[in-house]
Amino acid sequence: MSRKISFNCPVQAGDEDRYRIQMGPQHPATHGVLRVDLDLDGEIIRKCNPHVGYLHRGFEKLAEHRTYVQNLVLTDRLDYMAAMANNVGYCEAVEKLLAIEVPQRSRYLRTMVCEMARLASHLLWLATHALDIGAMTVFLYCFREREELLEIFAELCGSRLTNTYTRLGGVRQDVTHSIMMKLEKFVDSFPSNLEEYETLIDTNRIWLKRTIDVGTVGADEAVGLCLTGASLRGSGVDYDIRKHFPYAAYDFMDFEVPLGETGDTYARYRCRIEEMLQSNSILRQCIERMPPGPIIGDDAPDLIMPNKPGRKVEVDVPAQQSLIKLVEDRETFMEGDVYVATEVPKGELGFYFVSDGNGTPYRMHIRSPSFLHISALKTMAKGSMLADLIAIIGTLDVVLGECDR
Amino acid sequence: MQILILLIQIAILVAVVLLHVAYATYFERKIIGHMQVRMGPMLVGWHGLLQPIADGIKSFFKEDIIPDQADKSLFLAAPIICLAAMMVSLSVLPFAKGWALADINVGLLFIFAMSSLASYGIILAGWASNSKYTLLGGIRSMAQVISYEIAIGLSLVGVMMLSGTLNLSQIVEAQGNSFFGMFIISQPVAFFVFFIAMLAETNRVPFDLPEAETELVSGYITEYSGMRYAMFFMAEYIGMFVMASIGVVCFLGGWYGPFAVPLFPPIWFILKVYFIMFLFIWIRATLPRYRYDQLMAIGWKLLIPLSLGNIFITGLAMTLAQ
Amino acid sequence: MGQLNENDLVKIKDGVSFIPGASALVGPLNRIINWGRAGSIWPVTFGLACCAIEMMVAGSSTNDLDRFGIIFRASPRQADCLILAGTITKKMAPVIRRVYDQMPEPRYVLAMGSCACSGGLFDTYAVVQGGDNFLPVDVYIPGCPPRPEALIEGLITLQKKINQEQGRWSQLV
Amino acid sequence: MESTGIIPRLEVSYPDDVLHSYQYCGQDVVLTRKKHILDICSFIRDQCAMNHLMFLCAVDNSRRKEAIGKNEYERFEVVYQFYSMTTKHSIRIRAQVPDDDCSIESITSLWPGADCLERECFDLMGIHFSSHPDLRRILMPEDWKGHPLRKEYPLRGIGEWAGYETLKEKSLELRTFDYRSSQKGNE
Repeated sequence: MSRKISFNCPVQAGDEDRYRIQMGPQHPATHGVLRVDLDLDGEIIRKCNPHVGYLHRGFEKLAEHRTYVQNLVLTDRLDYMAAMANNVGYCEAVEKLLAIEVPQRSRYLRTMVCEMARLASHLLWLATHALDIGAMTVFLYCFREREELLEIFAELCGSRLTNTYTRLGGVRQDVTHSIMMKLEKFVDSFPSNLEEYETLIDTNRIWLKRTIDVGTVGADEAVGLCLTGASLRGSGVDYDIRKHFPYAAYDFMDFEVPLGETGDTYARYRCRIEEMLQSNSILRQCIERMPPGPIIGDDAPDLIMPNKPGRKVEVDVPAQQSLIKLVEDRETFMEGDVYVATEVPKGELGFYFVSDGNGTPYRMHIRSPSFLHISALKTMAKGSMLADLIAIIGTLDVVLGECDR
Repeated sequence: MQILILLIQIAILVAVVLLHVAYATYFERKIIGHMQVRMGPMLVGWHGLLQPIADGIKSFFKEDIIPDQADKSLFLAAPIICLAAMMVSLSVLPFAKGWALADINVGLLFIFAMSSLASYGIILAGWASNSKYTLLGGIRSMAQVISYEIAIGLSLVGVMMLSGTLNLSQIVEAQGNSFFGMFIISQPVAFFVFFIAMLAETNRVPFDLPEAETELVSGYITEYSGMRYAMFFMAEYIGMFVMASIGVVCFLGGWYGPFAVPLFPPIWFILKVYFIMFLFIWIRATLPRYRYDQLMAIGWKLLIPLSLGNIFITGLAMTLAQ
Repeated sequence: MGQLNENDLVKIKDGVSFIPGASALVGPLNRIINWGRAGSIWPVTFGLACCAIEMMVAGSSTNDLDRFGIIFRASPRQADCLILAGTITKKMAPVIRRVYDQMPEPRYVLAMGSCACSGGLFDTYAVVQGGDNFLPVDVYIPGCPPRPEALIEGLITLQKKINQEQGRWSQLV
Repeated sequence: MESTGIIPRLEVSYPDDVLHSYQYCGQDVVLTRKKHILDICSFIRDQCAMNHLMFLCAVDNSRRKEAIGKNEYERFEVVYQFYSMTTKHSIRIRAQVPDDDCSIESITSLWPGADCLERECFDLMGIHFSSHPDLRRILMPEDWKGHPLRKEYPLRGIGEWAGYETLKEKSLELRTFDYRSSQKGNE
């Protein structure tokens, strides 16, 4: 049976000699459902137009119809490679809005899971980046390491990817001795494993040829493009939210922010590798300095919902949907707006809340790093070759769940 | 009668080579699996031994899609050209003394001709599919084959000079007679050039640009399904086999080994071929992929000057030796 | 598409049936083909959201889908099976359908995770409430996201389904 | 994020535009009119060394309790958050955009990265950014009707997107295409 194929790329006037190619949404190298429309001249990209939105699930709208506690599960599905970091980011923002105090132990626990999530995410990034460039064995080695972390997650909160570990005012569950033992074992063995990947990749001439001087972006340009995270630090800009707006227990941690110089794909790759080592050292500090105490604060909002003294349930039926709004009588629960950013593996993840005193956010805006990174692709890919585009997408470390929300 | 025997010989050769192709994929998956700390096929047959047969059966009974906008006749012809060209080049390979279907005097040239013809199949496939990815894959393949055919040819000139013939059996005999036993010892540079160009010629990692999965989906075979895809697959593996065989014949002493094997003389030949195949797979598991312009740069700026220099030095040495 | 029902066939003797009007015998050959198909399911490399990460983990060393003869193919033309790994949005649905349409018969669809099964927790304007709205789904795998083991179980279920098929032939041109 | 002294400077430089300023949770916020937003942004970038645009989003004020009945609030507002990597100060600008003239100047000339964010505001909230180079929908399909983040837009959407309708029709067509009907089609 013959079937019709069409490419949906109409030829416009003046474009007849351009070779138009549509990469994605189903393409092995677009990390999910990114679509990139390319104008090629031979193999050189003349124009690159990324299209996103193929995973737009309406997070921000959905959040307006749910309570602050209910919204926590949504954040897992943002950057599903590092769900823990998103949980922490969300909780930090809501706690600032509701002025909830977090006990010291749970701050340390949050730092710990954040860094574990960073390692898991960076390992996955290294795996897919290497696979995109063609080194398929690194892909599987990285997954081996990542699996250890995921199993620790599973033991900690019962889930591998979508953890929902944090709670407003603390975390859900304390660590057990066996988790700490496993983590310690991981922390001890990780640097030598990382070295193994580096020997596979970093000493490889082909890898260096494929990454050095590819997708170069200068410091000022990177700031203008609103790049954050390792993609920005690869260009030598010292901006890390863990240092600039310390949250959780990063105040008490001793770590460095690795910076690149050249701003090319290789510099970003080096930055992330160094970051993994720093994360490892933060994890070690967490294990050593973990303070005793409660894991959830006294003034944390209670999860047992209706009919508790001091709470009232208000049924509000707007025009087209019926939704029970749980209104909490908290003094600290005011009208206002707040923006809190955290450093997730991809970059700066910020939550902007507008509250009008209800139990649900009036407006929740998620500032996702991947969204801005993809928009930077347009500038970065121009003039490079088709194979470089793959390397650039890989090095920007985008995840479409976070980008499209 | 002679024709009948020849036909039987051809049938046996084709059957053996097809079986080899099937199991080469199995070995590749197994070896790469073990290099990547996993097992490879395990559950279809004992240790996955029936895996290639299951793949074959499945492919044979898949639907055969021909895109609407494709050039139908060329689309159908491309895999056949590819496979036929590769299969024909098998006929001149000497597996052991006297074990060649056609012991012709221009065997080496014949193989070059046929492997270039196979790349026609690839280009036609890329063009006839009328899809952008396949066209890019076809163009890449064309450029790659043209540049590396030169390097591979020049690298073998040294061998031709030393053996004084283009007949593959006689090249092996020349190595058997020579002092060092194998041309790899007297022609190491040529072997180096040949090996790299061989990887490029068979579209293997790190030169698998025509079918770079993360760039061009599947390159020139993106639009092929079912049996036609399997034919390209077979052609690729036969191509690997042929190239490895040339390497063995020209550099590694062909069927000669440390001692003669009485009942089944090609054993050394096959072992050597499989050693080169193992190198192919090892490289695939280790190296990333080159970029298109870098590939061209290696071909023109490194391999061709090297092999020209090699010819010069070989000629000089031969003149001095006389 | 070419799926036959049991009662469409005329049974000649035990294990051998006859398709009326198609001059084809369905017998032990059927079993061999089913064995071949079940033994080499090639899914298309196509991840939608979170579940795709678990799908990748299933293909990696710890679980190793290659043991079952399952390798991921980038081009839908060479694939047998579409794993809907993740949330299906309305913008994405036509694309998924097109990928499915490009796959050659026989083809199978696995809905992996609660989003692909039923829309999951995203009951919003942008999300399709389950992949079976526009695709014939063969196997549903619950979980958010399902563990890699669950995906493997789903694939084994698919193999069982394939082994029960009768005369699912590909259509000639 | 302590007080920075930028707000007084803004009030001096743009007395007509700054409506109101306050501090909440230690974050500085300024409400402005939309008219000179590009000048305000370039003032903030160049004079106050705020080089990093943290985020840009739009808010629909129509059901906001604090906004109802106050005439300095318009129907929409576009929120900008700026941060200075050198002085570590940040400021938030809330530019009010009325319902009847739903447009504001684009700041893509100052921050190229704002391109996507403004397209997102246009897509989800329907705010038109004048002088934006390429203002199209970004997250929703091109022919989507309505702006989902507006308060009157229901969670499950109005009607059905045309593309999805066609897809469903096509699937229904194919569902009838079984073994027998395909046999007929071949004859």
